[in-house]
Amino acid sequence: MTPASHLLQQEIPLTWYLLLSAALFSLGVIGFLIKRNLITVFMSIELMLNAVNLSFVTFAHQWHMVKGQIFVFFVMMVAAAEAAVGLAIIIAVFRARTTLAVDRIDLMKL
Amino acid sequence: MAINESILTWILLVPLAGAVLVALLPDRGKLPAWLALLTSLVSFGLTLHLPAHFVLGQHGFQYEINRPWIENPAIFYHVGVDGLSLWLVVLVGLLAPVGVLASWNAIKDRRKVFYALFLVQQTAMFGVFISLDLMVYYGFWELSLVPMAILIAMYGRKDGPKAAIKFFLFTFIPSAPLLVAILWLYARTGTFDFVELRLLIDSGSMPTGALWWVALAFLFAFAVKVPVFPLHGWLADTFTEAPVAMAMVVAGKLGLYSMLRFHVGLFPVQSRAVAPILVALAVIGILYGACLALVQRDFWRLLAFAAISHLSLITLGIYGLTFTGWDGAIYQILNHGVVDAALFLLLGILETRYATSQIAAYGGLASRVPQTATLFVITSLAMIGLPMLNGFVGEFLILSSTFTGVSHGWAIAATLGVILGAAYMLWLVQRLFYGPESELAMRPAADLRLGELAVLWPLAILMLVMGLAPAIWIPSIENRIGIPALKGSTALPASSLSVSFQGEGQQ
Amino acid sequence: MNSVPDIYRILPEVILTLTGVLVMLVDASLPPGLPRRSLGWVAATGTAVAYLASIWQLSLPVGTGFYATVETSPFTVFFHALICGIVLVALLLSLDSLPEDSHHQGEYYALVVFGAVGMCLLTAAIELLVVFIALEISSIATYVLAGYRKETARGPEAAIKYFLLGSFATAFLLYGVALIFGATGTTQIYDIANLAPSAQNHSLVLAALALMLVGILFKVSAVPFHVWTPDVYEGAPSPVVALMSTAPKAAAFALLLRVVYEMFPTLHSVWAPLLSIVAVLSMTVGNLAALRQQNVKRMLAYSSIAHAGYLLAAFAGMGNAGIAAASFYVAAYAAMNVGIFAVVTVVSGYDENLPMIQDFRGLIYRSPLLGGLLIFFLASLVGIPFTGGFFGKFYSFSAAVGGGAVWLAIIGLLNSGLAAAYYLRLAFAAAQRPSDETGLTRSYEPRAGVAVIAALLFAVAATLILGIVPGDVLHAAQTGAHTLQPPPPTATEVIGIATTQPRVP
Amino acid sequence: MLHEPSLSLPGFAPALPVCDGTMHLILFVLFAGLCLAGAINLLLQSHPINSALSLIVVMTSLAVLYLLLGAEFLAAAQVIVYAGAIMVLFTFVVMLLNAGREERTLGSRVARAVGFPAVVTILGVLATVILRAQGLGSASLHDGITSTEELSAVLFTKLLLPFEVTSVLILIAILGAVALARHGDGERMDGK
Amino acid sequence: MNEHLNLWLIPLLPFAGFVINGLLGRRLPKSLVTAIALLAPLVSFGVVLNAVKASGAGLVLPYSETCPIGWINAGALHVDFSFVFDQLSLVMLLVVTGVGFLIHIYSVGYMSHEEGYWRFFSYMNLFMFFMTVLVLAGNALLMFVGWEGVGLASYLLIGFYYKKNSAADAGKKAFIVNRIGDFGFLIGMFLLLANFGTLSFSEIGAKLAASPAWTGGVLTVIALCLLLGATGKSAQLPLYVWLPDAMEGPTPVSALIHAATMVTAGVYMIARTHAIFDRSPFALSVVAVVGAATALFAATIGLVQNDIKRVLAYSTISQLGYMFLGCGVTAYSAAIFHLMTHAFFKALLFLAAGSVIHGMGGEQDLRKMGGLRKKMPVTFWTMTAAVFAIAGFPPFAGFFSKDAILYAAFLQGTTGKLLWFVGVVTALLTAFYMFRLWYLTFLGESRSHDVHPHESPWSMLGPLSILALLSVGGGWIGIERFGAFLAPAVGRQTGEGGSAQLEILLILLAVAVAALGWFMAHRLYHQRPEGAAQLAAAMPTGYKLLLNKYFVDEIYSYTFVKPLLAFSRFILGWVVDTAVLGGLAWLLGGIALLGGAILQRWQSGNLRSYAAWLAFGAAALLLFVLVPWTSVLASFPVFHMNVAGH
Repeated sequence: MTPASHLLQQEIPLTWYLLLSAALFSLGVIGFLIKRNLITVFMSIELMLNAVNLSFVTFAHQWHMVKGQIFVFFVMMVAAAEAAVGLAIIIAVFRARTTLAVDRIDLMKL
Repeated sequence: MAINESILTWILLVPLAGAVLVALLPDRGKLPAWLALLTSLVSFGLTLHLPAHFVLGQHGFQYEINRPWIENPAIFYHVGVDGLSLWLVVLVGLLAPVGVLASWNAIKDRRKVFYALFLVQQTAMFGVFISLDLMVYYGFWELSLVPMAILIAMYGRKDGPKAAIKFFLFTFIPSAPLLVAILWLYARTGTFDFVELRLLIDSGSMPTGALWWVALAFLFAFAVKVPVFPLHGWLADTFTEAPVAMAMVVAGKLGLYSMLRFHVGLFPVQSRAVAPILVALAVIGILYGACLALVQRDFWRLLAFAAISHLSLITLGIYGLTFTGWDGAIYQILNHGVVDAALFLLLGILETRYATSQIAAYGGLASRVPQTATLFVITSLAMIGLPMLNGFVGEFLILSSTFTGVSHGWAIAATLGVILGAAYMLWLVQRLFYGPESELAMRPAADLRLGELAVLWPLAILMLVMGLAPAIWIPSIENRIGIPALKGSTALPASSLSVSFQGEGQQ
Repeated sequence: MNSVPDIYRILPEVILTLTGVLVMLVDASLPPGLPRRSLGWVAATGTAVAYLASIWQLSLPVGTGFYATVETSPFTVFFHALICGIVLVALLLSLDSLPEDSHHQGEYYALVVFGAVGMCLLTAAIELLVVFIALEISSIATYVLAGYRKETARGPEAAIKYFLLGSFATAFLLYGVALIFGATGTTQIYDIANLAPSAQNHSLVLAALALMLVGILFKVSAVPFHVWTPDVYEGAPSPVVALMSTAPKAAAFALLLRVVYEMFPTLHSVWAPLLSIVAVLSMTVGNLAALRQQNVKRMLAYSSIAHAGYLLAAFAGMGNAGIAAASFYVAAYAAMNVGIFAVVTVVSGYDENLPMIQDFRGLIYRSPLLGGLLIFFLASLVGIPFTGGFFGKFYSFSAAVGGGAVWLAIIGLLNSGLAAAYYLRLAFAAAQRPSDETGLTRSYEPRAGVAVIAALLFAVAATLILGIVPGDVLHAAQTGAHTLQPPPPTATEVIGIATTQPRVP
Repeated sequence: MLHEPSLSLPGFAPALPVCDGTMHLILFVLFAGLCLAGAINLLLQSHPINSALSLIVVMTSLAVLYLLLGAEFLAAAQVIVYAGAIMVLFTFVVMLLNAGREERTLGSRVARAVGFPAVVTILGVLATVILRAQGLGSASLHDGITSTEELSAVLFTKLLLPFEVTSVLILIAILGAVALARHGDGERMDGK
Repeated sequence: MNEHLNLWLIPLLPFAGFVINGLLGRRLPKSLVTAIALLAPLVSFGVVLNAVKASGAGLVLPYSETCPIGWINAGALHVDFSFVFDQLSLVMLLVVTGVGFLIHIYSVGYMSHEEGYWRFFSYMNLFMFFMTVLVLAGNALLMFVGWEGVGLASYLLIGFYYKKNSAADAGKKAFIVNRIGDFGFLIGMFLLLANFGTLSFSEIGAKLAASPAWTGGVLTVIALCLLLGATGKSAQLPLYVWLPDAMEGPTPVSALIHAATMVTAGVYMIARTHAIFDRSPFALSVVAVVGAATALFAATIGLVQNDIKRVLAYSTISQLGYMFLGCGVTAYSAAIFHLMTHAFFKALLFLAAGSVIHGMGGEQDLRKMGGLRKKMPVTFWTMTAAVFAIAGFPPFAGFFSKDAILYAAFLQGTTGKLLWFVGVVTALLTAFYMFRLWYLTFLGESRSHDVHPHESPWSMLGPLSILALLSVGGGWIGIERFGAFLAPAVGRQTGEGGSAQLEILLILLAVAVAALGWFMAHRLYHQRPEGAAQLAAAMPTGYKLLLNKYFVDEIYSYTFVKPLLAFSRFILGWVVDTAVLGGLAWLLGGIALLGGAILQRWQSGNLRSYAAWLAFGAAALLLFVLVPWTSVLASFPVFHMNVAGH
């Protein structure tokens, strides 16, 4: 089925959602690579998790399985927990180094 | 007869128990040394049980124990001795008290560590010689590196750790292919047992192409350990740095024994094919070591290159693949063990008293330390193969069998190298003991002490006895497994062990 | 039907959780200012009980619980016991090395114990959702522990690096889970195993495998996912490194075994060469990079990367042999690595400056026991016979050779020769006579309490037992390996997450 | 069992009153675009606050997409948990640390030389895989919506264990956050 | 009926003496040391005499004794401790133990003031032990024991004054040069083993006898190898260089080892293995040529040496050359005959020289002696007997034996006549330098004033006298009877074209030549003492060449020793060992370290780089898993590997 026929049938192929998810995921990865602030880097990770969530929801829709959605629910919880810990770590870093610049956190190398 | 069944286990356990005991008891004064001496004497006594009850002419391994150790993979605690290993075990036993006494005054601190590791080393060496399960064997083989390396690092003369690392890497890395080869054999046959593997390989059921690689891996590990030219890079530094008691056991024995047992003995076809190369390398090694020994300035280094020369001679005996050559090679391993031990002891004593190993610093010591000089001369003569002393018998057997059974040319070249041996040893004797008294000789230094005499004279007498009465040793040496047991054989059978052989040198 | 109460299936986890809660409660109820060292004993006791409980689980019939989300089998018991053991040793180690009056000891012990819950659960989980949560629990605990010396410059840096990269890798793992869910419609491992081979979108399965491997290989610090390891080990407190270099890794390897052998057994031809390549890369990179390292903790970090490589070599093995070898290696690696970090901890202390190799010079003269133990554990890491490290390597490469990957075994063993170079550098520094001018200015007076001695004893005993009489442990690993296979598909569980069928080993 | 084919139950009205096909397309394009735009903006903005706001846009848009896919509960949770709680936390920390514009640091050449090709590859491979995938089906607004009730029925039976275990996760997160973020008595050690 | 001769006592008694004196001598009183040291060879001598008596009483020779326990019994090699007593060993034993005993007695006086008295005697006994083993040995290997052993004793005794660098050097040189000869001996033994399968002389002889057509070929090679050994031990060209230096040892040592016994071992060995030499005309001619050349060569050097012992040393080499010449012309009995007489007079010469040195307080330079006749009359007269003997004047012992050799040579065709001529020239030179020595030492005026020569004690003069008697009468037995006696052991040479007239002619010629030599010496060193110097000045090159012994030591040093050392040090030591092998190890290590350094750079510390690597890994994994490599690689025929595919 071509996208055009979907258009006519007024249905969105799940492929689109998945592609969006992949794109968002990749943007998240790029974000990790280019952002210079620890907090925004962390945000990029959140973006990646969201992208994955979209995939889960899409697949849940495809398989008509609740489990995919529940998975997303758990991911949200985990994300929340991670956020708490991650931000605490960032605060600790800031206290110790008074900077949030990713590139300055390179005391340990080689 | 019960003791016959467990004697090998006792031989393994006694030094180990001694090591544990030494490690547990406090490091007070000479207590560890006394304990180690006691332990080593007991274990020496135990090893003497072996030749005493060895049954000549009995086929197969004796004092054999074969018990499962690990179920899967099937590793057995399989130990036993035959003529090949019998005297080597005794030699290790003999060198144990010698080593302890060699360290008596040389080791001044951390005696506990030293003697504990020394005894562990003993265990490992015993283990190597009596193991008949390849895994157990490999275990002991590797284990033997550790105390050696640590002690070189701890008691190194100038740059111990560096030499220790060199030693360790040189001998450890080649055992990697060895282990892979053993594993391959196991994957193929499901057994690590030497006897079974020999029969399996012999039956020709193994893929020959892969066996080549396996045999080569075995050989490589052993050749480095011996060391065979050009793999000797570690030896000189090790000799220079290692404490005397360790250096005297480091070279030769393990590698040469393993060559005979596990390369020639396990892969007759493959070893026969590489034998010409080994013979060539051995002869090169003989000459190379002798030439380099001539120009060394440090007596440890001189000894190292001399050792290369002598060990290469034994290698020649092994890869000549003649029965007589093997007799000679095994006998020469024993000789080399005894002679080298005495030489190390003497040079160690000199170094302890005069605090240098530079030959040039010495000279004219003979009148100051006449006993040392006398024993040194005797030992040197044994080393250069003076008839009536032990070195000669082995040398003659090896060279004559090479001449008659292998190649005139190589034998002549090897003989030339042996002749050169006189040059460097006598020159060393001269530079150390003769000539005008050097500044060093003026220093007050005691001649040999009672303890040292008590070791060296028996060794010297042993050299004489071994030179005069090899008949004590050789009949049992010929009672060996893994290589054809027919007298007068020229070479290994092509594929089977039960082929009969042409007489050697009978034309 | 399964007659075992579900709670028995997660008994160790429950005990550990209760222990954690107890630690928190006691911590809260103790008046401030009172020494909190006793909390460590509480945690250790709880862990010991959990250990016993996991051993006790052997008596349970093999089977699943909680609607087929967790299972109990010799495999899980093996790893439970291993993890509990490691945690116990790490706790004992911390008891004597944690500064008495600071550092939120309560939180520390609770975190360790809760982290253990995650690790244990990770090995027991047969439902990817549980896997994910368990992984997060263990990860978050280690993230925090890695940065526990938050007042130093390096502690938070270690934590943030570990945290961000860990989350990054977890996102990949999660994406993989999403894809496998997309391909099969389930996240239950047995169901996946049954459905994946016939999945309509096979490439989805493959992509899922790759992405999941990213997350798992990150946890086991295999090349090229190893980059975090040296930095994090350097910054984290030594007792924590002792824990985090072993326990989460053990759990991650259990997960890897489960994923490749149980979830994707049919993709053996894909992941086996992949893991072989990763193995070679890991051991080579780890060993080479460690060669020039002066910082002991970084060196050991690289060494742990190399060991991940040796371990991965076992995955080239066929079926049970590979699983058993890998399991055994995990145990051996854990024993010796905990041991060596225990020694490093005692030598350099919790508040260490960076422990450099020269700081170890003459250790055997300062403290024969510590020096000897250091050398012993290093010997085990080198793979000297009659130590656990030897048999670990032996089984691992044996499995590889059995699987036909002779080249892998050769490279691996040559690598272990290479590795000897840097291990020996440390060992011989310890064995070297200390010269006066090097002056042990940075030396730290080792506090050798009962706990730390017990910890060292445990590690030594384990390493020796694994080296001399590995039979029992190996037997356990083999029994575990037998149970790590997906059950045959039955009509009722083709689609769905729940199965209450007892599994036949 | 969870695999009932349709989760739409009689009596539940379609989620959106305007169940026009075109509407679906418009909504998808709009919010997918918003998502992407937000994500890109997140990358482009140099101030953390702006990035955080962009992320909130992404999350909210995703919530709408969840709705389009019939995940009603998730859409709500997305807004509440993610956009509401988590991002507030982010913003809070940004404020707390007074994080300004990103510093113009040297950056990482490796990230550019290795990272970007890698990302392109990842995206390419994933896209290929997705595009090649068969039988993924499609979504329309006629599809039912998963009820929260049903969701919770599964959550509290079949997935009870993960749910319970999550409590440990939360606990550990709290513990960790407390241990790390608290200016505490721990600093006494540093005096020496 | 063979009685038991207890031959084993002959070597073992001296050995016991060696052990006792060697171990305990330092603590024993001097008299006891002396007693032990003398008793051992004396009793040995007695045992020999007993054996001689037994053989006279009808003992069947060869008689052999074999130790019931074999020595080396390994694989195909069987060697026993077997002693053989036949005519040849009888003669040798008499010489060795007899002369040896005399020299022992002499040494008691000569060495009485030496510090290492006990050491000296223990070494001497050791020498006796090895020498008798050498003589008695029934197989080549056992002979080799004695062979090497006497070398050892020689080494020890030469280096007796070990504090002198020159002495220590000389000892080492002797041993090493001998070793080169031993190399030949060893190879010879290998060849014997390879071709005969045994080392026993009797078995070899039997096998040769069984195949009479077997000549040349490998036998030549064996013979030449043995000859190499013999040239080493008997100081023949080209291995003679050690013997002159060996004079660093105490004089009795020079007398016993480096004149009477050990150096003749080569001759003895050739005689012992004559069965092989007999089958190889080429080898025999080589022996003869070597002998003749050495005789002449050494004699020329002897002409100009100023050290009394060095003159004697070169004379020894020269005389040994005669013996080789004798062997080379298959006149074994003549060679052995000369060996015996030479033992008498050369021992006497050395002992007398020792007496002179003793009397002169250690002075050895001929130029500083002179006029000793009156001060040391006994020494003078005994020495005179010896000089006449060596010069070949009848009826002294040397006359008979030397002429027997020359006569035998003359009968060997053209080559033989050439060799004979060389022998005669050598005889001239011998007479000249011996009388030169005689004149310079005893006649004329004393040329040094600060020493006060005195006659030696009777412990020294006694042996001198006995040896003088032997030097005079030792040859009276005559070559005919001697040859007949030895014939069972060494065969009987057959000269063609010999006649009594020819023999007498040759004898007269030889005596005339000797007289000429005496006359020249008389002219140059007695009548016109400045004549020698003038002669030397007239031929500076030749004189210098001779004085410096043809620069042979230097040539050896520059052609063999130094190149070998340089090769070892630079090529092997630096290039091969350090540069190539060491470099290889270093290179491998360097590569590893470099790899480490590069991989460390991976660890840049930058979080974003790390993430990039993670992303890279993810991408790589995805590619690996999803690209069907087998089909991709199949398009490249190179890669037919079993890469993961699906």
